[in-house]
Amino acid sequence: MTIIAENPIKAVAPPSQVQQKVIASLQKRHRKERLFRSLGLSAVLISLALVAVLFINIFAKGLPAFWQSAITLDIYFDPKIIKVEEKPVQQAGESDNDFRQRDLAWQTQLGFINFNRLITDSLQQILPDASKHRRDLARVVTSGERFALRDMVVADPTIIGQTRTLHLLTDANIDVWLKGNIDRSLPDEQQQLSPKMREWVDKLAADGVITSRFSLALFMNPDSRSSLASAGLAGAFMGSFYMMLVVILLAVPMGVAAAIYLEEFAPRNRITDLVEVNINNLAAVPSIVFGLLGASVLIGWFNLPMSAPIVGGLVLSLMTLPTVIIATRSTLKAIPPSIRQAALGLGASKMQAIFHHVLPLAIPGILTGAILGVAQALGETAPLLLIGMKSFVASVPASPFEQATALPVQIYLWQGNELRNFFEARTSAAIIVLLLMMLSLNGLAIWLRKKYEKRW
Amino acid sequence: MSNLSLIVVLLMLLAMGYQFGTRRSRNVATVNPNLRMHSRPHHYGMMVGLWAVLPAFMLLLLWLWLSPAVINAMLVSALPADIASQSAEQLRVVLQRINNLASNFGVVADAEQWELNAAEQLNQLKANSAIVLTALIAVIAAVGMLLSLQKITPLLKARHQVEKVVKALLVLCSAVAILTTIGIVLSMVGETMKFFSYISPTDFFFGTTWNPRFSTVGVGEQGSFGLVPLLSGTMLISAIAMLVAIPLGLMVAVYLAEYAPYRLRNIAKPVIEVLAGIPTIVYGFFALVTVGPFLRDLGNAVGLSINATSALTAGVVMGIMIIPFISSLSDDIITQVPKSMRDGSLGLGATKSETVLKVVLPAALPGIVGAVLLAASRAIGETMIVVLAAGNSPALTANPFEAVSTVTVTIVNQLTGDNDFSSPQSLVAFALGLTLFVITLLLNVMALVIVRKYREQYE
Amino acid sequence: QSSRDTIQIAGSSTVLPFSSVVAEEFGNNFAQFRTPVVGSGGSSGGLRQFCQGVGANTIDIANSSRKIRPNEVEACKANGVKEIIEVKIGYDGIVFASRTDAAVFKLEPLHVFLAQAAQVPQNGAMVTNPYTRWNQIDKNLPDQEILLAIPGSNHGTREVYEEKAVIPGCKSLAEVKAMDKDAAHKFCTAMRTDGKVVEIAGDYTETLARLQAQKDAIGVFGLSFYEANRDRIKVATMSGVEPNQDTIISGEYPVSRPLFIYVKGAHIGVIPGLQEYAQFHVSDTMSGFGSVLESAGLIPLADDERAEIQQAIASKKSL
Amino acid sequence: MTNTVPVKISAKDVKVFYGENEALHGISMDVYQNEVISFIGPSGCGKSTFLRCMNRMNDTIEHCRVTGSITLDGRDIHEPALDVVQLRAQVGMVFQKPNPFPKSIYENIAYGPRLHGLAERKADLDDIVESSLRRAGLWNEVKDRLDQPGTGLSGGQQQRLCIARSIAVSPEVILMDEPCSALDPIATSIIEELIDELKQNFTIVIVTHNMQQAARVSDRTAFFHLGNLIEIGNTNDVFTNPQQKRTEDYITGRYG
Amino acid sequence: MTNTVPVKISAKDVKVFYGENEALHGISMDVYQNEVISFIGPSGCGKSTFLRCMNRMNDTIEHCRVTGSITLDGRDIHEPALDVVQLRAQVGMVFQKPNPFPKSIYENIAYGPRLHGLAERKADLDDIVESSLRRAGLWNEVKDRLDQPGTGLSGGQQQRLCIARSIAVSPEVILMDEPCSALDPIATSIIEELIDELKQNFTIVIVTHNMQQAARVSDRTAFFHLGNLIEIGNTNDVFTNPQQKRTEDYITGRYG
Ligand SMILES: Nc1ncnc2c1ncn2[C@@H]1O[C@H](COP(=O)(O)OP(=O)(O)OP(=O)(O)O)[C@@H](O)[C@H]1O
Ligand SMILES: Nc1ncnc2c1ncn2[C@@H]1O[C@H](COP(=O)(O)OP(=O)(O)OP(=O)(O)O)[C@@H](O)[C@H]1O
Ligand SMILES: [Mg+2]
Ligand SMILES: [Mg+2]
Repeated sequence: MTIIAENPIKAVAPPSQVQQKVIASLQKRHRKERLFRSLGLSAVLISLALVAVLFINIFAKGLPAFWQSAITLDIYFDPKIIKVEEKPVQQAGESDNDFRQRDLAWQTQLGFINFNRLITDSLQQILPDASKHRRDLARVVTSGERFALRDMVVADPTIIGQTRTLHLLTDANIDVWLKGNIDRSLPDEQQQLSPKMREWVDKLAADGVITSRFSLALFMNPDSRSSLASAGLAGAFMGSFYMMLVVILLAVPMGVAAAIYLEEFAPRNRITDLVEVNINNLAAVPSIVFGLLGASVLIGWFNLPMSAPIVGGLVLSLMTLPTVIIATRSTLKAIPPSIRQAALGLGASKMQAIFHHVLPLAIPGILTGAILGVAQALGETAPLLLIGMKSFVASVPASPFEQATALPVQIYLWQGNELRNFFEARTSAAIIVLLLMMLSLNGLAIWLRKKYEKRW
Repeated sequence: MSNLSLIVVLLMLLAMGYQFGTRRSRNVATVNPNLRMHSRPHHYGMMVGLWAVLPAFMLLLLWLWLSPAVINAMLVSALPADIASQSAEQLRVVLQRINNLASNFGVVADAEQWELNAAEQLNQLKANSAIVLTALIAVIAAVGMLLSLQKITPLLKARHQVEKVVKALLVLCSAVAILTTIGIVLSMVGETMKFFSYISPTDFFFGTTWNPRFSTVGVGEQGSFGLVPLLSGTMLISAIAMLVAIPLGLMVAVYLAEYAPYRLRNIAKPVIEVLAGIPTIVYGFFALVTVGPFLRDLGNAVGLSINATSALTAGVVMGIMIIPFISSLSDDIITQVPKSMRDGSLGLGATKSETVLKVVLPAALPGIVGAVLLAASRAIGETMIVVLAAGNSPALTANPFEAVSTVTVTIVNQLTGDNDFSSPQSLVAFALGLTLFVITLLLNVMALVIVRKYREQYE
Repeated sequence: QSSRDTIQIAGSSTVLPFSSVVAEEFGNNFAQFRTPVVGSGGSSGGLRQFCQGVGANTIDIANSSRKIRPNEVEACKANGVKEIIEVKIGYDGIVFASRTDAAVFKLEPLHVFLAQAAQVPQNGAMVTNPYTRWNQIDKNLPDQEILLAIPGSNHGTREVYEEKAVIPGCKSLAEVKAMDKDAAHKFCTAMRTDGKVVEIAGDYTETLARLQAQKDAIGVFGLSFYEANRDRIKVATMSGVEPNQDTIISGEYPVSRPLFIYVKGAHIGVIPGLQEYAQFHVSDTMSGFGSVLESAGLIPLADDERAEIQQAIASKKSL
Repeated sequence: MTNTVPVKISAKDVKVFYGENEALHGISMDVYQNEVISFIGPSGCGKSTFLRCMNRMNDTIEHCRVTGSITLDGRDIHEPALDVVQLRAQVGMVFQKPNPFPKSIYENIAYGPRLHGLAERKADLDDIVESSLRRAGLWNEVKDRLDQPGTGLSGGQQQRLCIARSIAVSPEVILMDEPCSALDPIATSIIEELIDELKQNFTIVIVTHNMQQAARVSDRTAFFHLGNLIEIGNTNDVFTNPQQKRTEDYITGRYG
Repeated sequence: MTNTVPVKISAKDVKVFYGENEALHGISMDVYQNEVISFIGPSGCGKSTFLRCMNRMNDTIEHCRVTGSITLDGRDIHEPALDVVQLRAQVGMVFQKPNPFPKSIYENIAYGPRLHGLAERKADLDDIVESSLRRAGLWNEVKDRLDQPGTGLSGGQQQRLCIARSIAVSPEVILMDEPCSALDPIATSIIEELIDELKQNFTIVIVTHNMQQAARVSDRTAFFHLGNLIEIGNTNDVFTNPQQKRTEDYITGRYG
């Protein structure tokens, strides 16, 4: 056979002619190019604008909630009101249990004391006409603060008989009134505060007794339902934190491992097709179904505790898994095979080639998957419903095994609270906290991604 | 010793084995200077560590799995004869009671003496079991470690063993996804069957009205459980969401990967990713309070009657939410396409957009399809936005300006409402879940087939 | 596995706020017990979990905005949950309300029915609901578009809405009186599907948001929700009665329902504080007149009824 | 080749920086119309870099900066008004590493003509594809597998595919970076014939390590060394009578 | 080179299929210990394919199927018990297209030795890196930029980097697929010297299109054509006195 003796070759058009055609086509193509480019830019700008709109929306609503009205009062820990025995101390030879019993008994005793009296007494000092409006008087300070006073006594009984200047949170409705979240011109029957109360509050605010202070309670307290003004995010935050810990430690490595197996090792056959379809499908399973799974398998079979972040974390991990797997597989697919071959040719095993060369290149994509997955997990409420984490929990969990709720649940509960004027802002504040948490979780991933992202 | 501390001990054993293994392999290497070791010292270390831990761990799992049954059997054999000879069902109750007693949980006051004895015995057995287990684990770990240390020779393929374990681990992780599926199906199948005992499958699958009354209103009347309107709503909203998200997301990805200056990309990408992290309830309210009325007014302005809460509203907002799923993943994949591909096209006098559209995107297609499928899945599975923004009105309509409802929303509603939990109103949630599962499965199979076909031209 | 020292509650989201308050106060008042965890998930979800069995991984109390159904009790028993202590904690009033800047509504059950029905009788024949504005139904009603935001069919409130407003309204029609029972029922509960009636699956905030988005909408709310949002919404009277605590307790205002908690008897004595919590829930300070729960919006039981219930808890009287 | 021939490309003091690194230290040279000029020089001396300057492919490398001026037909190719797309259509390029698109062989060739609208009908396109492949000496090997991926070809086949791809759009200038490096002698001679033929209408710049090849195909030769243009002249002169010691050393294989 | 020299690699009736396509039609040959054997043949005739069979790199190509037997030191390389990783450590490869890792130059070279534990300490590793680069004639060019990416090198530099990378792990057999295709004569001669030096201890298979090179460096030469091994013999014999017409045609540039 011959290679040289080709059939006659058709001459191509001379370059000038071709260039003419090129130039002729160029205008249109450049227009397309500009169009494409501006489409791209506008897509980016639109997306950024959407983020901005949502952010402004949330921040404008939420930021005020970080400041809350507090009243500055001199509280006299009146021994006439606080009538208790000495705080018990553990006697020599007394068993821990016995001591605990005595201590509890003492605390129970304290529980019967009307600490509100301390507050109303103090208020009476500054409000001359107070005695005629006792009912209103008891409502100036939010009801939870009496437990704060009690806890002060529990912590240090010597405080009895002394006077302390304290900043106590006012009732939620007072905060609403002072912030102007309720129309001041509304008639009495549409107001939450009585006319007397409004008068007091305005006066106290003018005197600087009630001031708007940055609200630590929002960060330090768990949720509260009976004392709305002292409701905080601490419990939900820790719950979410533990869950994300589980998700990051579990879903990300497991997802990456599964993706590596499926993309690099698994033989290409019906079964892997099935697995692939199945994983894609898992991503479409409504999140609440994962909750069903968690309730029946994790709690029902494995006897894991209810309402615990560990279970929530596991459920969310399962939910996030497909995201991580799909993201990782997609990036693995895009890595040029020559890199694998180079490593294999040097005598690296497949495993080594992947872990030494392919995976580092895939890290940006993996991290993107992790960012998306974790963000989704962080904002999810539905599956938590069925494992008892969509709950009112008035304590801060100390471990992933203790009852807790989560930030999105807290948001959900707050946004459903009937005291809209107060909780609208709080809900947004909680969202801000959630977003900040997400951003800081993602921050690390984004930093890592930037580090590994190079165009070779 | 609790299981957790056992696992910590195992981890420590692993570290120990690793140390011994590496050291021993170095020794072996110096003893046989002319023989090249098959694997690296850390492979030997890992191997020894794994030999120390894995068999022990298997035993632990086996023990945890089998010991309850064994203990129960021993317990039963020690029960008074008349009780031990009861039916299995009754026996289960008895054992439950004893278990509760033993763990100080359950009916306390009126326990009989034999029950208390049995509870005592149970605690004893459990304690013994823990001791035996710990001892066994110690022995097995030690044996495993010693034997594997012994086996280290230059010819020993330690790396193979380690890699096999790693591979097994990888397989295991993939299996989790399968197990999850099985779990999901199993946790829904039973209740679905119960549902179909109330409502005939034909009424469910082909019914065109969705109106499940509240469970007790009018006894004898179940309401209608037609799936079709929900399904059409799901499809409608997902389609709108994809119509919003695919062009936007892809254009963002392309722009960021190909056009944007480095700085802009570094900022814009993570910022856009925030869209995926905003809780969906926020989107829901955003849709309800802002987007819906806006669209309605827009519709009024151009003479269209658009419901404030409509498939359109929900779809658009959901589309916004899933933008990052497409944009960020695609951006990563596009960035991975080798530069020489772009050079080849640019060198031929292609504009950048032509290069992107005709060379880069096709090369990145398999990955991008993955991203799009993920986004679509997210759209189908989303609830909160639809609850608030779509009007929650399960009407059979193809008009995107009207209110609709979706399968997922209905699942949540029916599952968490105030219905009788054994009524079809509540059980339908399971049937819906399973149906959605099967439908998305079919869609995914279709997607796979299509992608395969398209991809075969390439590669 | 088996030690749990926190009471686990789940169920109705209507009861959730009340239970939360009680739980919190319980935790604060009893130093020796931990604050119970109150989950939501709807009456159905709560009872489902409640009836899953006995043990640490099952809940202790189910909140419910309706009475437990006989077949639920059966399901419970089948799973070994044999002692179910029913505790009625009070009532929940349900009101119709509109935005404060909308017109004043004086509703009758018939109005509600005619506004939501799929078919209405006109000139002796049944026709597809033609009404689009309230004043077409009744000249005394405002000239305003009909837009009803009612609870979704998964809500207990929906049942009350239908039984106490729609059906009485419907049955007052002569045409309906002529029908047999089943047909009448079917006719009465058939709802129009032209978008004039929106089913709200979420909570009252969502209804409120819908009112904010659509000025003409009339929503169905809980009384307590209305009380806390008087600056934004105003109530419609029903048959001339204004809904408030007094009219509801006296029964003048018809649209209300009882709320329950169900306590798992088998867990009493096992979960610390369970019985105490139940008793605390119905104590004077918590749910009597002038109590914490009353100020949180619960409509209290009569004192003697409450005493009976307290007695039932003490004796662990089971269903 | 005399100086009366119009100058096609003219470079003045072209410097290229990769980040901090100066890879070219001020190159000035003219490329005449319809000539074949070859660049020779040791590996890493900057041949490819300079070649890439001529159709601004260096733009695509981050951290790469070009100074000095290059004109094409008297027009500065860096001037903002210049259309770089047109430039690249005018000045085609065959890269050093064959980089076929992950598309079918047919699509690889048809890509350029389609872009520029060079074929009205499918038949025209088929013609262009066939003739380009024929001229690159690849037609016989691939005519039965036009629909198979271009990436599944052997190294030398890929190289010829890339040559065919670039001539399919008939650029005025073709920059070829070692176009025959992976080719056997026969294929090489086909390409060399092609170059000879192309010369009628086109201007060709070719980088090669093969002195014989440079001698065979080119009218003029430029010798680069360590980022400098050491010598440029008629091929004959450069090979038989180099002016610079370094050129001579390189050509004779002794190397300075 | 006589037959008393032990056989290092022996191929028997090796066929390779890419999907349906049979690319090699049953190749049988022996490669002796410590010899340099070169494969020549027109582009697309299957040289690379056969080369890749010898260290089973074809395994990594989907749809690629190899039949027949190949033994290394008498052991079938396809037998299941054989460790393909060890095989590839034993039989190194320089690919036709340079494919440096997207890592620094140093890491590119150090990867192999690290993998196989050839250096205990950093200093040892530095030594290996330096000597490998020196032997590939790249040291002078890159010694100041060892920490820069290997992908930022010129074509020829990348090629030498890949050569340096593969000799850094001292394989017993080195398969080189056109190792000098992008190299200038001087660099080429450095590599040829390297091959000569390596020959003392190793066996080398080299694919080349450069007859002179084949003649210079190899003890034996194999001529491939269209997937067949046409002729194999002492280089001298093949070039001066080919047995087959096709060989002769190819060598003399007449072909076919
Ligand atoms: N991955 C592949 N898929 C399909 N066919 C292939 C593949 N690789 C090579 N071929 C075909 O197999 C035949 C032999 O290819 P091979 O790469 O071995 O040629 P070669 O002799 O190395 O040529 P060159 O000198 O051009 O590199 C060619 O026809 C080629 O098109
Ligand atoms: N992308 C890059 N980044 C950094 N340095 C580069 C890059 N490309 C080339 N260089 C350096 O610039 C110098 C010139 O490279 P160039 O590719 O022009 O050489 P060349 O003459 O084409 O060599 P060869 O014959 O090996 O292809 C070399 O020292 C090379 O290392
Ligand atoms: Mg070059
Ligand atoms: Mg080849």
